[in-house]
Amino acid sequence: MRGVELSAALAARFGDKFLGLDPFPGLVGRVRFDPSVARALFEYLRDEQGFVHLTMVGGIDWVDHREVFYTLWSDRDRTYLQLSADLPADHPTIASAVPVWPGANAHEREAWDLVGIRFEGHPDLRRIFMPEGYEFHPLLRSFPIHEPEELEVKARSD
Amino acid sequence: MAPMTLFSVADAIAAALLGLLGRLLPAGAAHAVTAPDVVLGLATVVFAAILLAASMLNTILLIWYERKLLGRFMDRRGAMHVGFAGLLQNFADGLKLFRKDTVRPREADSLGFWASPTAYMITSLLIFGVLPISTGWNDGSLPLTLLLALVIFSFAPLFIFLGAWASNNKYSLIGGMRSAAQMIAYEVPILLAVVAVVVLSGSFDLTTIVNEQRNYWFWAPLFLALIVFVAGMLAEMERIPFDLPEAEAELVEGWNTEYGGMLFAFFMLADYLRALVGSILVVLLFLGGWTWPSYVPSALTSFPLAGIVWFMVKTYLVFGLFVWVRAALPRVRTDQLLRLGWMRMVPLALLSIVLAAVVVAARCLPVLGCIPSIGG
Amino acid sequence: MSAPPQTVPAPAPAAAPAAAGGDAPLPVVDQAAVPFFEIETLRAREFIPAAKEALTSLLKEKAEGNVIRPVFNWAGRNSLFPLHWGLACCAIEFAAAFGARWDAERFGVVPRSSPRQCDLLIVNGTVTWKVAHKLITLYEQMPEPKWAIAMGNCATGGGPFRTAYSVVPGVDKLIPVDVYIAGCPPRPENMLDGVLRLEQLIKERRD
Amino acid sequence: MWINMGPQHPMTHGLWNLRVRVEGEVIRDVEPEMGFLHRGIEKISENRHYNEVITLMDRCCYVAGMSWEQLFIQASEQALKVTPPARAEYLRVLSAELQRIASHLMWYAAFVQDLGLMTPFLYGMRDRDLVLDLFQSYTGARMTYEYMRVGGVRNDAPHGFTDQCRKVLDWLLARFVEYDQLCLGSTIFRKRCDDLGVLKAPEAVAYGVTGPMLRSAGVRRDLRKDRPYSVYDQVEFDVPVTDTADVTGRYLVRMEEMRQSVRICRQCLDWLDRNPGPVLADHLPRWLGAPYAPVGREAYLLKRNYPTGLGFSMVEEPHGEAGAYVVNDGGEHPYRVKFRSPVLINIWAAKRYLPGYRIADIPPIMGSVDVCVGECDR
Repeated sequence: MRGVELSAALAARFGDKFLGLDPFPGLVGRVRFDPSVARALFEYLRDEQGFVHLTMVGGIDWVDHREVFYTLWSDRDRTYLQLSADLPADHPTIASAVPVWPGANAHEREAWDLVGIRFEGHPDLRRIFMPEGYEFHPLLRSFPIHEPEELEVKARSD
Repeated sequence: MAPMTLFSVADAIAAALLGLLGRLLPAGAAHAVTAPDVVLGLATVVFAAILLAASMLNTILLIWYERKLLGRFMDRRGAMHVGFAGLLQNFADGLKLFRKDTVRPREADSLGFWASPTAYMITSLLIFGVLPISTGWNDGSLPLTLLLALVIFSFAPLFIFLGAWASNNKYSLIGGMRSAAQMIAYEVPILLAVVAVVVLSGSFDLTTIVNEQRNYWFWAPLFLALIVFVAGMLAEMERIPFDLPEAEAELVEGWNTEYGGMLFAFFMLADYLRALVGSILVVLLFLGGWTWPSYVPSALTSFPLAGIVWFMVKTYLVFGLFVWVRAALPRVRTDQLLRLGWMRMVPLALLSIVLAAVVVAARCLPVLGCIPSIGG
Repeated sequence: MSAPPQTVPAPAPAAAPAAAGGDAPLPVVDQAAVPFFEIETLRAREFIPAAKEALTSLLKEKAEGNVIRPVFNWAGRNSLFPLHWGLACCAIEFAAAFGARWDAERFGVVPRSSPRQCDLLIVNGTVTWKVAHKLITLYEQMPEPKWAIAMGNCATGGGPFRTAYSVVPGVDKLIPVDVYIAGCPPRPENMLDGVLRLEQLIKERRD
Repeated sequence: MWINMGPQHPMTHGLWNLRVRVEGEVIRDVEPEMGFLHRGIEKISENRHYNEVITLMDRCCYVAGMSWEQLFIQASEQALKVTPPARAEYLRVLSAELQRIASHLMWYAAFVQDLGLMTPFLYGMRDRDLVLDLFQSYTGARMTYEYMRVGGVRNDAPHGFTDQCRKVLDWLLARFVEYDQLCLGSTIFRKRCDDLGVLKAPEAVAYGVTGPMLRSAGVRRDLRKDRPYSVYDQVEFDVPVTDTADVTGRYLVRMEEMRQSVRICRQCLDWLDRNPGPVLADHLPRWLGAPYAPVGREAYLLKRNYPTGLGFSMVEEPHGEAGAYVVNDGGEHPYRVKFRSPVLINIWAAKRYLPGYRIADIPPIMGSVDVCVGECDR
């Protein structure tokens, strides 16, 4: 019910930058949007739809492209909404949500650290978990996982 | 008969030792060895050795006592397996710390780093020279023992701050600053509370103060002063409601963060020496020292060394109170501590001086003389 | 030197010019040939080193082996202060071992927060590469003699996280470890058993 | 002056570093530094079977293992389209609530230790051990249970468990009174904790703070009520709220939550006594319980009939709201697992609630946040 309303409102507001609202059990739905309207969409959802709380931000590496997803909570409706945007793999950049939800700071640093998604306008986009100067984004599919002995054997044979 | 004092015991031991030595030597040498000056010198050394041994032994026993008591408060058992009931645990700790490497951080100031624990230890030990433990412990030839004890007691913040500064560690520095501020703030109420005792007893000599308590102990008329004194002593000893300088939660180990090995053992021992001094002072000033209430049957008071035994029982009970407080109370904050010291403790202490004066005046007026006068 | 000197020997004639120059060499005394009881015949400058040597040899042979070493060994093994440092899951069981039910203080094990006052580093959890150099620093800040216990599978060999990119597979790659405790996490009594085994190790040490 | 509090510091209760800029003793700025316990759980999960990830969940948050198992299992069941039987749901809720009590007792022990209270620390640990004994009686482990499975739980509670559990709960209720006497009854405690670490409701919501920290600011938000998962809609309980937004408020909220958890546990125990039944779903995808993925033609066949989907689950964990997002692309391993850690966000808001207080206030404030670095760094 809520999903239909929201879908109509988003379509009216953002036109073809709003790519659709998929059903998702237990949630309002899963909004797919074009990353170019990210900032405007965040502000609209917070101010006019009551999604005051950013629950999580994460990234998925689908090899050919990367997906960034947000989960929002509305105190008014007592429900969650998921946002999802596809970013090109060679230039995964999207506007930061920190000006809208200050709590996004740590989430976005984590997404940058692990999946390598760059958030523009983030006040302090550094690595959060891995040490400074680490070269890789470990949650990419191209980052292999090894038994430590394999690595040792490999190092010895090199 | 002159009362037997600790120094006269030491004197006798020294004379006996030298006499023994004199018998082994040729006559001329024996005469030189048993000269009064030499005997006096050796007696001083023996006196110091006895004091040192007694105070250290008591301190180590005190630490054991605290650990067992704390364990019981916390529903556990404390040290158990080293020696009988863990009695040797603290000896093991001490020996281990003695053997351990003592590391001085590269950037630390050498002189301050080494000197401060040593000086802290020495000044803490020095106090025991003037504390009477029983009748005739010292013979009253030193009239200002109370003042002397408190003066030496208040040297500590200097050395703590020196050590903290020399450690070149931020936690140490903050701990040292807290320690200095806290000790200076609580010197004043302690001294004022002591003034109340002095007003009531009319003497700065600890032996006289205890003797004045033969008929009634001072805690009853000077209850306010007792509270101020105990709170102040807790702050001076840096025990738990006021242990901000070594607050484990925020400053890792406080001002002794960088100290390890023997220097740390010095700090630890000196802390407990000061705790012992604090308990002893409470007993001496307010709880009648080695005297006992009149209703105690004489069988309990007439055995040899009864004074010392009673005194130690009281001291350990007072220290048990400190341990209880440690087990039950959280730590206060610096500003709260200082505000408590200056705004609450000082007025209370002043009030207790007034009370003491009223009691003295009442004693002078036979009409109001509900409190039995001293000495008939 | 053919015979033990009964008196101070006169300077050799060859040394006379040097003595005139104010740099007289000391007469050479073959100390091995001097009986101990003739010590007063030596000059005072030689008395002190001779006495020192005699005393130290006495102490080394008799007292150190039979008294000093066992006593300090007893003290060292009975008061192991571990570093108060929680890494991961095992830290919770580490804390539980100091709780009322297990009460590690019975054995004299008291955690201290400053590494300067510790003898024992209990690595209670997963060590990541990010924290590795801090762990080494802490270990080096502890004064000798010191020991280390790898508590739990993570510290022993990486545990369930050994395939992860950020985890050190075994803390013995960073610091020398004396006792390994298995378990994920080890129970508190397991940890205490590890500490007691370390005590046994110290007792059997010969150095 | 910048001070590093951590990674080895008694205040941190784990591996993290709080950089503090102080003037005198007053805090001007803070900078949390995380990642010292980053174990790559999300990456390892991508290379494991669903049931094998549960092992990691226990270690992910080592003081609230059951809650995190429930979190991942719910998301996985949604992704894999599996429904557990009712008895399993009740056992899960019972486990999660017992875990909440154990976790809050652990918090209590750590928090009072930060304040310098030595005795209640040991009392908290002692009573926590009783709850862990209960866990041990039906899972076999004290902390790392590996109890829940996709489609139910591993085994039923043993005979006589419910009676023993009721006894422990009665004992705990009596102990909570003593805890309150030791803390709230102490003037020093009130003086130190009142108006400390204040984080008002609008800021708390903006920063994404959840759990007891948010409820102490007067926001009545509890996922167990607002968005009832599992069988929380069938049990009665209240959501404790205070509006002081300070350390005392968080203390009060957590103590009351423990009492409410006891209430929930009792209802679950009554239900379990009345309704015997299976604890694992009948129709499970065949390889879910298998230690190795099937190979060859069988794998291909299974894969063909295997559902793909997304799973999303939020759980009111003892520390706050934990979330899991599981992407199932039809393989035997999850394609991507993403967790939301409440503690990371609660710590991150320290920039708002720490400055202005003193160094001595850091331990009680951070203690009232209830830090568990395992789930924070994952």
